[in-house]
Amino acid sequence: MNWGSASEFFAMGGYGLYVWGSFGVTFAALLVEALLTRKRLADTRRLLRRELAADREALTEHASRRP
Amino acid sequence: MLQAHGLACDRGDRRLFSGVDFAVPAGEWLQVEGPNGAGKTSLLRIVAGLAAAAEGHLEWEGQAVAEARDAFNARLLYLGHAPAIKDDLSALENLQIAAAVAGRPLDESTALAALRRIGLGGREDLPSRVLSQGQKRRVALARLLCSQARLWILDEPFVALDVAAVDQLCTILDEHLARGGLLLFTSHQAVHLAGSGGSLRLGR
Amino acid sequence: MINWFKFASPASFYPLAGKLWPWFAALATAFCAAGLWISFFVAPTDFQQGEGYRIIFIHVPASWMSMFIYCVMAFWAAIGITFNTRLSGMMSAALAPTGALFAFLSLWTGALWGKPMWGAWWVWDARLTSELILFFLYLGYIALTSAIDDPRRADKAGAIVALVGVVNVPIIYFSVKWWNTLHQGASVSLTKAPSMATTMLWGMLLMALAFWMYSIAMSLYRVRAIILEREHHAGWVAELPEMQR
Amino acid sequence: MNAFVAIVRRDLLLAARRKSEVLTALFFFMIVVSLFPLGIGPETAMLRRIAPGVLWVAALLAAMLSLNRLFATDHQDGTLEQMALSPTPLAVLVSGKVLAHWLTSGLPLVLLAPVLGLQFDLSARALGVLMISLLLGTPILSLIGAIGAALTLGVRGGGVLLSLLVLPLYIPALIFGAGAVEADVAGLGAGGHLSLLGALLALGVFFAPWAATAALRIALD
Repeated sequence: MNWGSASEFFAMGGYGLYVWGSFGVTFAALLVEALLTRKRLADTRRLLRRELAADREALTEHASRRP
Repeated sequence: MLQAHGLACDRGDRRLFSGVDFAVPAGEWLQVEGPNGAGKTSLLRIVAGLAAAAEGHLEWEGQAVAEARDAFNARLLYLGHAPAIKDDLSALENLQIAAAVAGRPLDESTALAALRRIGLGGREDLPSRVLSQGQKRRVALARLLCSQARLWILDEPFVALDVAAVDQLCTILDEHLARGGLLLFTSHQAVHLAGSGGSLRLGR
Repeated sequence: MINWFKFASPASFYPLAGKLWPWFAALATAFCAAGLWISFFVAPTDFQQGEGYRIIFIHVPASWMSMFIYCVMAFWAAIGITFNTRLSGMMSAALAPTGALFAFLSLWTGALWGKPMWGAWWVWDARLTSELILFFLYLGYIALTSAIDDPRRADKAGAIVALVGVVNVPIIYFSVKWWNTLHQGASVSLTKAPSMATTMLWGMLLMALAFWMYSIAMSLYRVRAIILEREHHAGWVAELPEMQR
Repeated sequence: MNAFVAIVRRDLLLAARRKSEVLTALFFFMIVVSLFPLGIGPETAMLRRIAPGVLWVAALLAAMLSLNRLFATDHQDGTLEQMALSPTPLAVLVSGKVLAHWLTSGLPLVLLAPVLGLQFDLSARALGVLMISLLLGTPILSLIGAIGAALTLGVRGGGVLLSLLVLPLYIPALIFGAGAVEADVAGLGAGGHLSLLGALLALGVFFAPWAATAALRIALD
């Protein structure tokens, strides 16, 4: 074990800013990318669902107008 | 003999046409008809090999075109919407360079004779910039006169031409057909050509 | 023989990717946990660079991934050009943002490593400079493909960019290295710096595996979005279970 | 071969009728190079040090200016279609266009560079090396540029995109080209740099027309 205490761990021997800046930004960026992509897929799905619902409505209306 | 089997074309995610079959025997013409946006130009570009068909294939003299593209190109003359005329070059230079690119260099006297016949006598050396729209089309049509190609593919060849020029073009096309040439073209107006031919309707 | 072309159709790849990505995401998390454990608790303090050297546990894997992803993009590009499959273009498009992100992270962590070690945020070191150019190549790919409206055309143009780029990457790397030695630049290199202990190698390897799995999961996930965006008129999309409501 | 000659002749003829375009790029080159001493100061030792880099970067930017129009006008007026339908392979005709582009935009830079090098107090020997490096390097710029020009044909914001795509790929040519002059000034001998530049050129001649042709076919489809 390298660290005596939590504060020692966070200080990183004086390099805390650089080490945590690297690790923090890296994982934050990966997380943001994942979230953005999830939003992209969700948005696309919602758009398609709406499109399909509109299509179905138009279809049923068309069918009901026929005698 | 040019044959098409089950050609289909996509534009974006929309299918323009599908299952297009036709055959053009030697000495005959085929007019492609249809409303705007039916894919007439796309069909001609597919046949010329400028665009890829989504489905189907073409045969020239019984051989698949895709397998002998260069040999097919040597027998093909295509005139599209854009006349392929450089504004800074004269009619004569335009004609000679176009012929050289098409693999059949022209000597000056032949080129001059063609330009004179198409009605551009005396304007051969003017920069094409000063020519009218119809005159530029005529420079492009002069390529037909010098062409040895068997298959002509013409996209709206009658556009921007006056009555005299339309008659003249019809004569040129008739001569080509009489020599056993093939012609594939689009036109919005009814065209009276000698010899036999047919029409292909795109769009519902 | 397995019919690979069956999976090459977007309609069958969409559900397959949906089934696969959680597994890769789980693997990424597991490797990441192990890699972080090694990089912070097992790997000893470096006697020259102190704790600051721990940045290489993400810097080096991020650089590896950015180069590797570009090669994979070029691979899909070559497949797309030879077999004219639709899916390969979509895979390239799905990989590009992740690759660009790793290139950026490599530059970012490189700068944060360089400041305490070299005393400057940026040094014209051969590796960092090549990485910067690789980042530009990614940006060029993304800019070109997003400027073309027709996705099929965008895929094909992107494929050419990726292939031209992959031919150039070694040339660029070599030329930058040559340039660097001519100018007697910083001779300390990040990876060569300390005599590499096996534990450190393990840490880097595990983090690289984590990033690798993450990239696979991410590209599978993103390709699902791309497939839906492009195939929205196809009949199979309307029959997907998530579309019924 | 006839078609190749016809394309080269046509593009040279067009450039001769539109002299202003060629001259603009040359003026641009001269002005950019002359701006550096004004921005940095007239110390000859400093100028001699930065001269190879400045001249090369300026040449690179000047060669980019005309890339936009390399295929764009042919695309607009339909000439490109006719080239694609020629029995001569399109890659050969594209090579012809690249050659003409180099003759009108690269070669003038090569000839002008020594004059501008005098502003930076380069020795006659260094000027010679500069000319050779530009002679080998500017065709690479035209070749790689042709790929970029073909890819951005008919694309929104093509001009800026073109530089974004092409400039990173120019880096090896820049490094070896400017490096050759620097190495010579430093007394290290420019042979290594120049032969690497030659190797790049050979690679480009072999590879670039093919890639540009593939990109043009996409633009036509």
